[in-house]
Amino acid sequence: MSTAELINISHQYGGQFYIKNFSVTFQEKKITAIIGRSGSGKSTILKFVNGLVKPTIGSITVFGSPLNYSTLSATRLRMGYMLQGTGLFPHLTIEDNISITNRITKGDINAAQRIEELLSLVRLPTALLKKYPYQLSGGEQQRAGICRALFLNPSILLMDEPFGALDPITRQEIQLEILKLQQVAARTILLVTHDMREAKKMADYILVIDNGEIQQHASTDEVLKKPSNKLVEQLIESSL
Amino acid sequence: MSTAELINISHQYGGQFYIKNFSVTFQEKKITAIIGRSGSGKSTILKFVNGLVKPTIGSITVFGSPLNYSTLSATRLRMGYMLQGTGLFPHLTIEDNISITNRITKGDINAAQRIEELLSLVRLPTALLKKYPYQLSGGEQQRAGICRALFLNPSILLMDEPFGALDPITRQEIQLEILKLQQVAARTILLVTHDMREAKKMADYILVIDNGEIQQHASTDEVLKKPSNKLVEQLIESSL
Amino acid sequence: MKCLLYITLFFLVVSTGYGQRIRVGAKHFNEGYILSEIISQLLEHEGYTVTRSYNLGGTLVCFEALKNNAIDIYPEYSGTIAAEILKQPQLTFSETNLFLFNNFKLETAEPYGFNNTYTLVIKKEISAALTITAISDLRKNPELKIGVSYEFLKRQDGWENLSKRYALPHLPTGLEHGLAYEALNQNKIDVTDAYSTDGEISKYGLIALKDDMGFFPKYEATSLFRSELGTHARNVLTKLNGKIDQVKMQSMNKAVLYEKKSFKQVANNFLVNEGIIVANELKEPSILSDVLSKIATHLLLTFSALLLAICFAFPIGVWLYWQPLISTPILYVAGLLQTIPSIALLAILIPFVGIGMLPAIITLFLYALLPILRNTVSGLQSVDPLLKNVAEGIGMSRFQKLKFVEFPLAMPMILSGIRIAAVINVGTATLAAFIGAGGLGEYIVTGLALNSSELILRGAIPAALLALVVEIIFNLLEKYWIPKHIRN
Amino acid sequence: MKCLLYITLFFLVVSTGYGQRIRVGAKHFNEGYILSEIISQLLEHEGYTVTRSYNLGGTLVCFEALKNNAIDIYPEYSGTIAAEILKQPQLTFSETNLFLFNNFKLETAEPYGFNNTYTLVIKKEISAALTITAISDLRKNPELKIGVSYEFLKRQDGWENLSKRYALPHLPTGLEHGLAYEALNQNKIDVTDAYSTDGEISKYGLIALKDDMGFFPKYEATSLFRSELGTHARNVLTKLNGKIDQVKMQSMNKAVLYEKKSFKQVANNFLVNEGIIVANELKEPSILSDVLSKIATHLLLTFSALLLAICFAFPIGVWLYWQPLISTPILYVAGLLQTIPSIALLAILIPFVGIGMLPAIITLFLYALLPILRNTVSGLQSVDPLLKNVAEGIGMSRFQKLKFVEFPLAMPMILSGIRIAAVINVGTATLAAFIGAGGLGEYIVTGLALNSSELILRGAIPAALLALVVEIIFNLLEKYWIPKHIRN
Ligand SMILES: Nc1ncnc2c1ncn2[C@@H]1O[C@H](COP(=O)(O)OP(=O)(O)OP(=O)(O)O)[C@@H](O)[C@H]1O
Ligand SMILES: Nc1ncnc2c1ncn2[C@@H]1O[C@H](COP(=O)(O)OP(=O)(O)OP(=O)(O)O)[C@@H](O)[C@H]1O
Ligand SMILES: [Mg+2]
Ligand SMILES: [Mg+2]
Repeated sequence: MSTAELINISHQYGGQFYIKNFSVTFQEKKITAIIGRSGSGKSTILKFVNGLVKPTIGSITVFGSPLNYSTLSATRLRMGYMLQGTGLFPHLTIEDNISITNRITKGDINAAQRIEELLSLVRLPTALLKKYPYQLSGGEQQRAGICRALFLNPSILLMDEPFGALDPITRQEIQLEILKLQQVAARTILLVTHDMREAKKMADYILVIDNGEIQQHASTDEVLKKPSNKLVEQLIESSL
Repeated sequence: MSTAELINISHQYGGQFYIKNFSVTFQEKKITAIIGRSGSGKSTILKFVNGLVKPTIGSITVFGSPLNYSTLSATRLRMGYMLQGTGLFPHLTIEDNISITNRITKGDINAAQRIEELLSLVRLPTALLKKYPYQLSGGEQQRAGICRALFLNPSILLMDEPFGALDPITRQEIQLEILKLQQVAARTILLVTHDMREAKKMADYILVIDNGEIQQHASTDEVLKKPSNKLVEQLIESSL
Repeated sequence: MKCLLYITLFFLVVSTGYGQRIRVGAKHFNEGYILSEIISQLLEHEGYTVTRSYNLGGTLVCFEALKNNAIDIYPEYSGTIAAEILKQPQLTFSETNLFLFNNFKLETAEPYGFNNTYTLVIKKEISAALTITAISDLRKNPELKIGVSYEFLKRQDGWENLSKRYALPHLPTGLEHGLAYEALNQNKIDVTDAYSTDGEISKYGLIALKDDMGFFPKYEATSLFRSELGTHARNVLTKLNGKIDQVKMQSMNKAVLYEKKSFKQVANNFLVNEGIIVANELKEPSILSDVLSKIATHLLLTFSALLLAICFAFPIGVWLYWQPLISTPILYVAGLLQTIPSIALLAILIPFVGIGMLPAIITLFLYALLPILRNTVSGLQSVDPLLKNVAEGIGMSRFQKLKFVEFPLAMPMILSGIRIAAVINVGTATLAAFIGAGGLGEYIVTGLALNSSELILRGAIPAALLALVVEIIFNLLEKYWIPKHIRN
Repeated sequence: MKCLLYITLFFLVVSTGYGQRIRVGAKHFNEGYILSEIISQLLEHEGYTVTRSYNLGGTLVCFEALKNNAIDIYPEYSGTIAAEILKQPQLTFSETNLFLFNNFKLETAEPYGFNNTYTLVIKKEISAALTITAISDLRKNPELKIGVSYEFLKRQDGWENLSKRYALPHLPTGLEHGLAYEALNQNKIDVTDAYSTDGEISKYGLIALKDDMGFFPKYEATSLFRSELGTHARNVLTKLNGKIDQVKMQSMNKAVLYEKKSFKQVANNFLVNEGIIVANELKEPSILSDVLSKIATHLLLTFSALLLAICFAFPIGVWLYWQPLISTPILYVAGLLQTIPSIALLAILIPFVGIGMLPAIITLFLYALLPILRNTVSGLQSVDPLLKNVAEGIGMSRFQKLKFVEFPLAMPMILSGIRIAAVINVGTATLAAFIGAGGLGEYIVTGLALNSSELILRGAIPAALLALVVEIIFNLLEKYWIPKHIRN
């Protein structure tokens, strides 16, 4: 069960309600692209699912049961989360950053092998492993972040603009790699992106929001063919 | 004189040479897009021009004269610089972040008015002014960063993936605004981007680098029509 | 920041200022306080501004302070000068004076008129009934019950030799000195030993027997002062010559001990009754106002030192942050300063800066340096390097980067250092009383000397409260200076 | 971390352990040390394990320590017990013993055989030539030049009364006590005053005149011990009865003062020569090894306290960071602790935990708390909130977040607090000697008492160096623990 569902969520940031009566069910084992204008609430949705932000009103279901805020860390370990901005730990080497979840879970994963797999997936040279984040370029850091989120092979994956700082070639390569992974063992992926072509290529479903309200939530094909309103149309047009 | 020129630069990061014998002259009062794969050295070039990184060998010319490392801050004030990642000061409100250069120069600019101008340019509501960076979404922070770089109306502008976290609509709007500004009073702009369409739309010239080496440096038309090698071709193809 | 420095310096200058100012010291016991207060009020009445450096500890501290020009005058006993200070007990009064003048440029006034030494006391009724007025009169009354303190039994100028000299036939009982007057009062004993100026002699209406064979050494009280003292001031002091006899001193001691009068009040009454000064409204400080004034001194001490330390540690801290290579040795030196025990440090400073607030402030200042310095350096170092880069890239100079970015972001750590220093200072400042710097430590020092836990607490509790207040002030400053999300 | 705690506790337990252990105290001067060392070595020879609590300051501290079961035995003088401790100088030796037993369950052994009081000394040649062996013999030799110390001139058991009692016709000159023996040696004077056990009597080969009229009070040395002491140990102590006469004590004092022998060595020689113990290899510590052992004690004090403080302040700091509402009051309390002057704090603890290392460690511990606590809280609070969010979002529990993210990133600040605490501790630990906790402060305290700047420096310099070493250690730790780019 790798479900994720927001039920009747309302939330306020600093006083006034920002999201009202928001409900959405993400398709299990599918990739859902979340699209919307800057400040529309995309990152906030991922934070709800991850439990980083607790909605003022409403409940959240993940892995088939309501999100229990007192046992969050166990739940989160089954849920890869790549925050917007990379958020690598500055005091840890890239290697330690990537395999940090292994240290948390004291798992029996063969870390060295797993790291190697992930590095080749995101096209990073192993020479970077002993470096610290500040010694990496923006795109390199972002890719290390992707590795960290994937390390435990989570069945729900939250990715907040994961490829934003990558050149188009690398970007395409990684997109394809993720799709390959999805064929081997499908997981529920929420992918926040500003790139419609990325959504088109990767997503099974697209959720378009604006100002904390759902504009359209449907299969990729349907959204692309029948945008429900002007905004959705504009978003698609201006980036396809 | 808003020239920027790197002459015979060689540089090493932690031991081995990363850039060797690198020379480039950026066209004055033109927009040059810098394109290249992740880790190819785009951000490093901007850091050279800004003086944040001093090359191991070689010299840099800006505003018509060699970069003097002992009077950097005066030079930098004439040079807007937007770092990769937003780098807003967490302890200052958005308003103070945007107008920080005004406090540094104790300038006689009408700060309130200038801020308003800039906000409307990047499509940010004035309600954000009293907020702190952590209260903003990723795209909002990025736009505040653009405002900060533009505040003093610099004649050289260094922008490191300035629109990476923006939705396509906002992105297009700001691109157009910048082009408008350029028509009113042209400045020398170095624009690092991964989006070929952005380069095509905005740039007069394109510099393509890979592994710290120049692949092609020519007018946008020429690069698009006659990519000098396979890599340039691939970069263009995969994102146009 | 600079402005604060000036305020501090101003306070320092004012508190050590010159002019028609005379500094009066006092020995650390009731009679010493009373006599010093008499001198002070007399001088004030004549228009002088008097700085009171009471609480100077023992004879030696007073004398050193006088010698080293830290005070101008204090009351002392002839016997003490000869025996304890000059170590030549055989000297006569005039020899003593010559010696003082030649060696230290010090002089004494004429004696006040009383002699503070051992004596034997007897109840008035018995004295009258048997006409006993001198010690030798006891010889003809062997039936009198004599009870003396253990100390008097033991001392060599005590019972054994006294009885030999006067050929007294009595066999005295030993008892606790504290119980002697009660025993006398209840007629359990008839005669006991006492200091000739004890307030109890006056309280119980006793007769001090004349030492008609001159057995007890002489301890005549007088003003001891520096020769630089102007002639006018000397003339003023002569007004006390012979004015305080045994009985008056006894009743003043009694007034302080048993009538809960303050030293100020007692001194004032004496001067007015003697017609030496005209009656004036005496602004009598209540305990509360006294505590408050001590708190003020304590705060002045603590905060001047803290401000100085901040003014010093900030720039040095910044400098160390910019020049990490020098930073290590300098921090080591600041650490070394911290290893000097505070009392030793206070003592070391006396020859250089005398007594009073200045050495205290210097000591506190030195102790406050390390925490502020270290936290300033560490705080500045731990600011996110990305933000430092951004600040530079934007065009900030070193100083602007410091002002707009590094200081604000390091502020929680710097404040933490200042708070540690402030609290350490409030505590260490209680030791400053040992060198006459005043403050709440005076209560504690006096309390330790008099073994009065009430007095100790009168100093310790406000000091503790002060520490609390300091914490609260800093909490508020923190709230004001540091945005909430930065404080966490 | 836990492991360090256990090590500390282990040290504490060992250093306060029980068994066939006897704790010997010593009064704070040469003769006291020698006598205590004789007792200690005697007991050790008989198989006891001896804990030496020397440096216990004056009579009262020793007696309090004995009364409160902090030591088992120390050498004391009969006169001192009666006059100074019991304040009943008229008591006879047996009365004193009864009183001691009834009131404090303390007992004394038989006197060692010498009387430490004032005496007059004369050169051997003169004594022989004029057959002068007692003070009264002086009467017939009025031509002898008598020079006595100022103190003896002044004292009531001094010249004036002595000359009266013995009807001595001489007119003495006063001189510095330190110069008297030299003057005697150069024949400038013939007779001077001395303590009857002065090492100089032995050194200059002088004759101590007999006090044939019993003028001077008796101060006979003996072992004062707790009644719980087992019979076997008492029997052992009787071996000293009457074994140390005036001359032997003089020569032991001389050996320490003029032959640079150590207390240990002198005590051992005595016991072996008297046949009380058989000769054995005495492990004689050189100055260096003595300094080293004091440094070790100092380090033990400082670091046990520091470790305890760390073990305490870390969890509390974390707790305060998690519960900011409680944080304020707790930090206030830690601040209040800091306002208690260190000596007062040490004194306050004696009734509760006795003397020795424990109260010292507790005091140091309390002082170390605030800097560590405050810097821990501030450091944790100032970790970038984004990284805290990331850590949570990844799935770290509170503790894991602490361990993997917050602690490492706050480490520069926490270390800064620990360093401040460590240096403060090295300094404050010098005060610990006042309550017999040992360490480098012993030199300083002894040096202050004997007015020997050499001794003071022997304590102060290693203490300062220790502060340096602590700094260096922490620099290395920092280099090891914190990646360079995080340190800046
Ligand atoms: N401080 C540093 N220490 C060591 N290596 C560094 C440092 N900064 C950059 N590098 C290396 O230099 C190379 C170029 O970095 P740069 O940031 O210029 O790349 P970029 O072209 O901007 O890449 P991106 O598109 O990912 O931002 C990268 O491989 C990076 O690992
Ligand atoms: N901690 C906060 N306090 C107050 N307002 C906040 C906070 N976090 C987010 N917001 C506001 O909530 C809105 C939604 O933020 P969110 O980060 O979800 O946007 P987004 O869709 O991810 O935008 P972007 O594409 O720019 O990242 C924004 O307008 C932002 O200003
Ligand atoms: Mg976002
Ligand atoms: Mg870059």
